[in-house]
Amino acid sequence: MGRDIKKSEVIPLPPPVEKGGRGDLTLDLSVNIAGIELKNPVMTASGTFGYGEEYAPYIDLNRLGALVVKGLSLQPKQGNPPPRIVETAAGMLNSIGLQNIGAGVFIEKKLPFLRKFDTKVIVNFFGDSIDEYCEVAKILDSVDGIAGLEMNISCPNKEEGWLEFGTNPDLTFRVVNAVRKSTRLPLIVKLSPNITDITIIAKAAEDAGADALSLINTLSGMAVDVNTRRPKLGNVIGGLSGPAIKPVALKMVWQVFKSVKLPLIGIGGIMTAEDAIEFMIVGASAVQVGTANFVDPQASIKILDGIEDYFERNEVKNVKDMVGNLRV
Amino acid sequence: MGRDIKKSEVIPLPPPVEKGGRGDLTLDLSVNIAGIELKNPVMTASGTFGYGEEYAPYIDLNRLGALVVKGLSLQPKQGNPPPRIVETAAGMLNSIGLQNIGAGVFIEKKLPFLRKFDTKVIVNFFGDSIDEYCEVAKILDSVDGIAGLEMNISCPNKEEGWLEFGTNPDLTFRVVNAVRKSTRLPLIVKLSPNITDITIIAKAAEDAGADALSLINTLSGMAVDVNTRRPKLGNVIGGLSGPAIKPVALKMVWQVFKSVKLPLIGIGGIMTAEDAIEFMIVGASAVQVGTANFVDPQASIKILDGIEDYFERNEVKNVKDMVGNLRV
Amino acid sequence: MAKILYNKQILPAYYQLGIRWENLPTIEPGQFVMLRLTKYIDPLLRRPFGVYKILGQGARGKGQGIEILYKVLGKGTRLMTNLKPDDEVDILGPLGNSFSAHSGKTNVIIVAGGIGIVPFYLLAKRFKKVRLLFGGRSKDDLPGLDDFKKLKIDIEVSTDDGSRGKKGLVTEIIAKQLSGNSLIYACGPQGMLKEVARIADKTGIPCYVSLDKAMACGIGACLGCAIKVKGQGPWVKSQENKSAIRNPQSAIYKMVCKDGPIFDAREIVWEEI
Amino acid sequence: MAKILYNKQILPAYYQLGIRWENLPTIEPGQFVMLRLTKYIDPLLRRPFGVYKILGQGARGKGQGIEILYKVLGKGTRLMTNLKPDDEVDILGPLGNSFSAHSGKTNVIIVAGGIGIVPFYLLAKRFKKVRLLFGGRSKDDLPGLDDFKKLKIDIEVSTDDGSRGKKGLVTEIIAKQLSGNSLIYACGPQGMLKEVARIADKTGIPCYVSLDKAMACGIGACLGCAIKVKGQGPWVKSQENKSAIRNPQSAIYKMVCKDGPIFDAREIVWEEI
Ligand SMILES: Cc1cc2nc3c(=O)[nH]c(=O)nc-3n(C[C@H](O)[C@H](O)[C@H](O)COP(=O)(O)OP(=O)(O)OC[C@H]3O[C@@H](n4cnc5c(N)ncnc54)[C@H](O)[C@@H]3O)c2cc1C
Ligand SMILES: Cc1cc2nc3c(=O)[nH]c(=O)nc-3n(C[C@H](O)[C@H](O)[C@H](O)COP(=O)(O)OP(=O)(O)OC[C@H]3O[C@@H](n4cnc5c(N)ncnc54)[C@H](O)[C@@H]3O)c2cc1C
Ligand SMILES: Cc1cc2nc3c(=O)[nH]c(=O)nc-3n(C[C@H](O)[C@H](O)[C@H](O)COP(=O)(O)O)c2cc1C
Ligand SMILES: Cc1cc2nc3c(=O)[nH]c(=O)nc-3n(C[C@H](O)[C@H](O)[C@H](O)COP(=O)(O)O)c2cc1C
Ligand code: FES
Ligand code: FES
Repeated sequence: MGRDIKKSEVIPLPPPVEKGGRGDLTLDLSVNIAGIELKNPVMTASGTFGYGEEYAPYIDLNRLGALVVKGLSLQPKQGNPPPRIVETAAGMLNSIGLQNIGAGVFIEKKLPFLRKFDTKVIVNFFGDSIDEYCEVAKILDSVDGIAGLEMNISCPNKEEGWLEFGTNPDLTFRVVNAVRKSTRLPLIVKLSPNITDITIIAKAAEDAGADALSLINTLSGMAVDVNTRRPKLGNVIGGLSGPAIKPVALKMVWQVFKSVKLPLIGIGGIMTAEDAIEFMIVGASAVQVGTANFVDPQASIKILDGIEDYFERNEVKNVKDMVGNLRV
Repeated sequence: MGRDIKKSEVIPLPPPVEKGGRGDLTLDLSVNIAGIELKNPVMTASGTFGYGEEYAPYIDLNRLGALVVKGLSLQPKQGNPPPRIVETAAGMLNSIGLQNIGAGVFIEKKLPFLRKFDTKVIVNFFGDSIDEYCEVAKILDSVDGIAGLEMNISCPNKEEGWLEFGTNPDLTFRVVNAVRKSTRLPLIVKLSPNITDITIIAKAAEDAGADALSLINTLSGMAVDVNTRRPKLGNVIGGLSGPAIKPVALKMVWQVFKSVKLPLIGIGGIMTAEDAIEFMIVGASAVQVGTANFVDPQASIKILDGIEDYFERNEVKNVKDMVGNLRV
Repeated sequence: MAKILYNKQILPAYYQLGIRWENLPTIEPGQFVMLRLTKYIDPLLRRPFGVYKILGQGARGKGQGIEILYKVLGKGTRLMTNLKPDDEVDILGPLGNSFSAHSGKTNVIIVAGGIGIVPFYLLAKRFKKVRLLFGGRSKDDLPGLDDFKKLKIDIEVSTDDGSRGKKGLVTEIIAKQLSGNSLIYACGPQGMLKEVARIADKTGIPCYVSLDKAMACGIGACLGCAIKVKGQGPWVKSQENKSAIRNPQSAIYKMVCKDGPIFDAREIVWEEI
Repeated sequence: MAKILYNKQILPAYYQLGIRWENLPTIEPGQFVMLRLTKYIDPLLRRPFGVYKILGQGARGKGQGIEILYKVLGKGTRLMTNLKPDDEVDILGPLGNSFSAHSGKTNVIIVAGGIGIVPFYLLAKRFKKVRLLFGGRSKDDLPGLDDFKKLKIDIEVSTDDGSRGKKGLVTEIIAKQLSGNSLIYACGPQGMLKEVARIADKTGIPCYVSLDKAMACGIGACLGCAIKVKGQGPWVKSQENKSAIRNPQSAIYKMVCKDGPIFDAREIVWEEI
């Protein structure tokens, strides 16, 4: 009896229309972040792009500046009970609960595929203790094909009463500092927006040796079904992402830009090239596209195309000239 | 020469269709908050409803549980340079800058009109020092027709390096405690969401003698015009309101509901009766409708009608039965 | 972008939407597509819909496309009712797995509740002999019934209010249809699926269900459409009854969009669906 | 809710939208309405539009309504292009003030740039004699020109590219039109308004401008549509030139939606517009 469910092959969408002549232009979109040489500033955000391979049938991964994989922990994690996602006004809540295959399986099963592409792979990771963070960092340090690490510090620390690492400057310093000593890879620290003053955490991460900062992670939120009176998420509380949060993200990037020297990666509600450019203007050297990937698998590529167009139209010579050039 | 610009009378929209028979129903939507007896839990939020009179041509103010007027200070305030508003995804940013006519002028020029209605008037106010808060509270304390006060503590304190009152529990305690001693009126403290842990501020306000809490005020945000590279707001940073922030607001109400005993007023992105009921389920005894008034001047009344329908349909006997009855 | 061919209201709450799709890929019964309904951001996410029919199948060239059969539920599906010929929608797909066949099982029974009929039009056409048990709340909740009648298969209809067919739940008419040679495919409301799964489990009859979970990506990337399935250890025949069991401790999450939408009913942890 | 009567593209970027409005209230020239364009939340806020024409004026009953003349700019106006007869929109209004008349000023000059023509159709009909100076980027930016021609008033047209009328900015043809008896009404891009205000100020000619600011409420409640106006002290004639001045220290904010959209040009702090 055929107990295994037969998988039908997923047939890809028609490939994107070839952009003629891009290669001929002198336009230089490259940017160096944290020592990672990106051919352009467009990345995909952790948790919204799987391990990369899920999107390979739909977009040309080679065009991305970098891709950031789903957050990894030391051991595989099951994640939270369903329902895990719910749409909200111009956004969505997710309570995936950091489900992932674990750093080891990633290296063995997913990385070989990603190595085939001419795109930087950045590995997002987390732990529930400083030790776990360091262990994961060490494991990832030793392998080929990883261009850099992105530390998700919006995670509760089991050693300190499940206080989130990223909401306390002291904890932030300690975990970043410890990880810094555990890896030679470029280290990006990803900041939480659920905080009174994000610049304090940004400075703590800078002091602790981060090479770059990415922001923002999701805003804490919830939703209720008025018919059942139950939370719409199995985990009650989840993370809000999508266009709804863009104004908050822009403001935080601008604040952090004014208070630290590190290069910044802007994240939050980026759907279009204009959105991405807004982030550059307030201080982001690169951007990550998250929820938009769900709405349109080719969003990141369209955003890249749009940035190229903007640069040409406005005769911007390189990314640096845009970063933080807000006219206030 | 006719130098004065002639005002054409604003002709009101047709009045809302009479809801037949509502009066006959035994449905009781009344709720007592902070000692204020409201005939129903629907209020309009400060800053989105002017001084009440602006909306009088469009809705029957008598139907509202309460109306909250634009935040008042001791002296009139000019507010921020334009542009002051910009639409964002499912929301808007405002940087009105607390423009208002001052407490004195309000009492003299606006309150007499509001006294004509059978609707509770709640006065939102603020100061840039503890003294100013107290002075305003005292002025408002002595007049007829004010049912309660709502303190906006999302304001910078000039005596402490312009730190916002509402982002520091110690400052919150001091300002609320001082105001508490300056007025016998019911005192609602309105909380800021731009904070790591809103429950700490909520508790500080409770300890300092607040009678109720309202939340949330706007989230800090910004927007950029990519063509001019200028901020879209004259003040660079503004406050985000509207449906976009509802998930954040719901989560904060739920958190606060679990940590203090005070009655709560839920605010943030309420556009429909369902939204309002979500807030009740997570712990709000009443709600305030803000940005929705702009989208539809009759939003608050439609929300009230919808709540009545929901109560009837679900055989809910009174508001209390709904408050905080989330099934987790 | 794909052009709308037609958008026809067939019942008060149900529409058939024809979409032109050039170079139509192979689509297996049970697969679905994700439709982006607007260029605006409300609603933000795509919505999943099964492929009900393939249009112009066989004849290459003109007329190629698919038909969606949808029920108006909320924001997205209400927006769909405005679509008119030559409007464009953005399709992602085909996505998901298909139904497993079982050689030797000759008594194929399809159990559908309301809009749960969708995956079965393409499936039914694959079988020489198949029996459809189709339930709905009322006669207005039996979308596509006429299409199935044209397939000249055995059909039994039930409605909760008795306005067509037997009065009662569709699950009440399953039992007497079953034989040792049966194989069940089911799609419909969760309550119905649970009951079908229970019956199949009790009688030891293989049963495949097509599940419905809110989705964001549709391609296994967001891990949003999780359902709990029993662990990966070998199946064991329970001693007490005929059901197959796995160690529930080793339960894991699978994704409806990628590992499904069709699952072996025994695999699912029904208590946590 | 009001029904759409027609939605006619008159130039590549301009449409005329007829809206049926039962029991049409009195609408003064220069007033506007706020349109809610969707039941969805994108775009969230209403959009302000001047009343271009009154339909079926005089004849009570059928055919009453207004005509909006709009330019396709962004999200909201793009959405408007999809409106078709019998669709419904939500109108709030009429809102704002109207134009002041000046007895004795017989040389009435209207200066309009592009879509800034809107408030002047109703206004022009109020005058026996009026001169329209109408500028646009090209001949495709002179919406409503034909309507004004039918009013048989004096019209001078200019375009930046010379594709119709004089080549150049409309502000370049104002000066020679002015006399001691002149009165200017202007609406158009900010740069144009500033220049018109400067000319009026220099020559001491009264000038009223209709301003455009992003709005949320449209009724003076949100304080969002602020513009800076000079203080409320008495006007003083400057000694050096003919301009009237007020103490700039006492500048305050007025609301375009409620105190305007029409302002005395001398009142405005043009540097901070
Ligand atoms: C693999 C798959 C195939 C599907 N095939 C079809 C199909 O062929 N025809 C069809 O009509 N529908 C199908 N659905 C269901 C369809 O996707 C939903 O009805 C649709 O997404 C609802 O969108 P909405 O915006 O109208 O409703 P929303 O506004 O999103 O929600 C309205 C109400 O429906 C509920 N709801 C939201 N999403 C779902 C969901 N996925 N399932 C059940 N209830 C939901 C909400 O909780 C809410 O109460 C399928 C779903 C899946 C997962
Ligand atoms: C009192 C008043 C009367 C008006 N009358 C008319 C009219 O009769 N016909 C007409 O076509 N337009 C009129 N406008 C302008 C009209 O309101 C805007 O063009 C419209 O709101 C733009 O909406 P959108 O969603 O298409 O553009 P958005 O997507 O909101 O914006 C698109 C672009 O336009 C800019 N923009 C946004 N709002 C405005 C604005 N208010 N003015 C100028 N630029 C803006 C944005 O910065 C952006 O660059 C009037 C405005 C006011 C204040
Ligand atoms: C479904 C989902 C899963 C996510 N998982 C992770 C994760 O594992 N690690 C992480 O650092 N961020 C995660 N994020 C946050 C995103 O990387 C991003 O910071 C956030 O979604 C804001 O960007 P957006 O608005 O463009 O989506 C996740 C977001 C979503 C929507
Ligand atoms: C234009 C505008 C002005 C506001 N002014 C005030 C104010 O003066 N005092 C105050 O406490 N809150 C003010 N608020 C915040 C609202 O009262 C409310 O807390 C917030 O908008 C969230 O609710 P909403 O999403 O329903 O708008 C203002 C909001 C807006 C949009
Ligand atoms: S919908 Fe994203 S994993 Fe299934
Ligand atoms: S738009 Fe609200 S005050 Fe003018």
